[in-house]
Amino acid sequence: MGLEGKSASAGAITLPLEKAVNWARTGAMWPMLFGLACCAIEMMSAQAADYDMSRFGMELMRGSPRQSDLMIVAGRVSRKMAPVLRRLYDQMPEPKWVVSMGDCASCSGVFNNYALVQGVDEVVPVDVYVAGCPPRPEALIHGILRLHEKVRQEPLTDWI
Amino acid sequence: MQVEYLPIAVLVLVSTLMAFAIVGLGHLIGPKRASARKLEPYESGMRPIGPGRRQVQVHFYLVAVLFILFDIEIVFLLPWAVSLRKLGLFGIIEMAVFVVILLVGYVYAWRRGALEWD
Amino acid sequence: MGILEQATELVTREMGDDVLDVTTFRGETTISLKPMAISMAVKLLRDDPDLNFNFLAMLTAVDYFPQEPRFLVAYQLYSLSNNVYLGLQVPVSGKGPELPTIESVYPNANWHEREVWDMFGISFVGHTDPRRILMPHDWEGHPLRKDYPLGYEEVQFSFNFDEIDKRKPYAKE
Amino acid sequence: MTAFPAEDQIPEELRPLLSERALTGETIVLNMGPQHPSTHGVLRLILELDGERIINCIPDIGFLHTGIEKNMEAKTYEKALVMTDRTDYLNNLGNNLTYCLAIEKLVELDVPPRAQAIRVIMVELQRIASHLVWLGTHALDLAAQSVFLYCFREREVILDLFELCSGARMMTSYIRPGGVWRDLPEEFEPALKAFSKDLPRRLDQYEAILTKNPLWLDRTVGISPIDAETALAQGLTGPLLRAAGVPFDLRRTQPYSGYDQYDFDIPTADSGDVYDRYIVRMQEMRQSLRIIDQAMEDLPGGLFRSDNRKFVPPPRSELGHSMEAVIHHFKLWTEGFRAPHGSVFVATESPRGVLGCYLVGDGGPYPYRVHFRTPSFAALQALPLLAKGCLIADLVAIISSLDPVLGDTDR
Repeated sequence: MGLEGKSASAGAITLPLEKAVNWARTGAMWPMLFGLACCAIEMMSAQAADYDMSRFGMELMRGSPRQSDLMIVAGRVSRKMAPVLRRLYDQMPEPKWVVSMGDCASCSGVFNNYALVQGVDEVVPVDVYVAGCPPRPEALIHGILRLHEKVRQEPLTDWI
Repeated sequence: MQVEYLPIAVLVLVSTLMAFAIVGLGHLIGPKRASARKLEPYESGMRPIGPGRRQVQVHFYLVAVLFILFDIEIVFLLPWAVSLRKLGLFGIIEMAVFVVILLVGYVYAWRRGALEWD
Repeated sequence: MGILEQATELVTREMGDDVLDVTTFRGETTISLKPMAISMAVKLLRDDPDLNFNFLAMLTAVDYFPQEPRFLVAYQLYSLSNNVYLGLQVPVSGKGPELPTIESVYPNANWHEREVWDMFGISFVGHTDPRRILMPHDWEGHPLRKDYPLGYEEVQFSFNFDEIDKRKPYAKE
Repeated sequence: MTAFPAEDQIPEELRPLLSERALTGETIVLNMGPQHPSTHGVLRLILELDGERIINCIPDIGFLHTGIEKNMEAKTYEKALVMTDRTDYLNNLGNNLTYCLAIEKLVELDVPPRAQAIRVIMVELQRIASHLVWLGTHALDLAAQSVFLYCFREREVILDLFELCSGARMMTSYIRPGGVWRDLPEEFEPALKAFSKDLPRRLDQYEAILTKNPLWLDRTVGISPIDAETALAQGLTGPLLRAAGVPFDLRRTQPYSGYDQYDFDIPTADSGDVYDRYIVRMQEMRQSLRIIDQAMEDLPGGLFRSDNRKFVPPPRSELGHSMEAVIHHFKLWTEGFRAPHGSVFVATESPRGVLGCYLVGDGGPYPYRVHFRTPSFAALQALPLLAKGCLIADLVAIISSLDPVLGDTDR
């Protein structure tokens, strides 16, 4: 019956360390204040009272990359902004994830021209793409919940 | 009388243990992937201009000292406020004297323009 | 409209042969001038007491690529007291496009001229800060020229997804 | 003096702009860069600081340059409309209106009165929504956290109204050449009446919180005052110019889209500092509400979009039984209508100032050149003048009082 069974009957719930750590990480994933364009306004609406992203642990939009775990690329990334985006991503502490919010971040959407990076995955590795131009606040929150599911399945190996 | 202090001792012990545990565990178990770009000083996303350590205006020091001064004053107010009923009139007069002394210092700093910025 | 006639009459009288022609289209009067005459004309229009064109509404350029005077720098002046717009146009040749700056007359022309330099490559003589404004400072080429490619990237559909995916520079960790 | 390590030297092109004290290291040169809580988007300011005092402030824009004007040259007139939503993403309908007015002036297409009234309602709603975002972030920057949540609660009501008639919250593209995309649904009128009855009470709440709040007054009164001449010379327009005392509002001086039928007054102030800009914008929201009420009362009947089939595609219902409709439909949606040779300049009053659209047609279906004269571009250009000599904390108040939208600046 394995260890869990015996200790469960003794009233103690055992949990693999991996699940516990991953669950703890999805608890308070602070996004970095990284609003670029129109999606930033929708991100603000998602943060405000009506849609309230703080219900899922996204309480604070941290200003500096040092204190944030999640980078929501909200808006179009221009060629001039790409090195800045990469430097900010590098300066974030280790368990970090990237949500590419909106069509402009995911594949530069309507603007297929010289000025934009065609999709932010050329600059930073992206975990979740949220479609929409701009995506509704519910869509952003849905994207973040999918990210939480993905974080829960992350293997322990590449962590230590 | 010592029994009174046992809860405080336990509180201090547990809090220091907790603090060291949290920081220590994070330091021991947490992954450390320091890269040159990560350790570069953060300057809102751009390459920092000039070195990090630099001569800073003396006025920052002055404001900091003033803050510490009046912060300590508040720290003394706390235990006084808690045991005010026992101290009675004596306590009020004593604290009044203490506050007035600091008030003189405050007015002096104010008149000399330490609070104005330049 | 007395003001517009007055303005055009003043400019033609003062500038003489520098005025190429005066056109009205959809109720808008536009005076086209020789490149070197622009700063003088603009000073005239602003300092004249009863014309008083004290607001530079717009300054931009248009690239008529195959035609010879390739660029056309367009200005829109607005007079607050008379509530009237006046357009100025300056054809500029394609080789070594150059124009005197009007920053001394209208301070807000500074950035507009920097943008025209950045986007079209038309340099403004006497500009205080001739840097690029919108593009990264080490960018070659001037994007809004007609011979500058749009930078179109082929759209990934299902049939051509794989070979485009190989060429796409994804960011590793 | 501390020696500068080689690679961290001040970049070459900035040296002439800074004072020589910066080169000797006496004053600090600092990036208030693209990613900063109080720059309202990706604006980078290179600050030269003497302690907290700002000696020099050099704005560096272009971090959101999307090449919209180049992209619009590759699309037909109607399809390029989608791009205008995204330049000033707080004033989507205002951009649509400016671009459509320019097209209508170029091809001489007249707009039925009902469409003009609907356009006025939508643009004024957009102005209130844009001012609410400004007020929310302006108060948030000056530490009034709750006002941010209140303002976005009101804005959600307006976004629901937009969604009601155009299907999208922000990027509506509801105003099309010749009129509007669809007629107003029946639920729109009661919803708008409820909103316009409820908003004044909310605005009084905000004013109760802020207008006489000593903290607010200390942070905003007397910060970066600007007089009318220098404001005009710097190209400042809209609330920034009206705060300096010049009642210049294009809806009054050059009425477009039927604005002359409604009476509303132009709020102005005198000293042009951050507090006066706040007062002017708060009054403007009330005036916009007055316009909406008047426009909603006598909303004329009739067509919501011009029926000149040369430029306006026919509704789907007509396709069933008329051959010309099918031909017009096919021609307009594949190739688009052609505009004559010539250039046109149309300016409207956006929440930030004069928004001009310079449209050049070359006889073909694609716009030959589109240029937007945007108010945020001029506002940020005046920032060094406004910010010289004040503290960093004041700079935060000045930036948010200019209400810059970087999509508007960089296009």
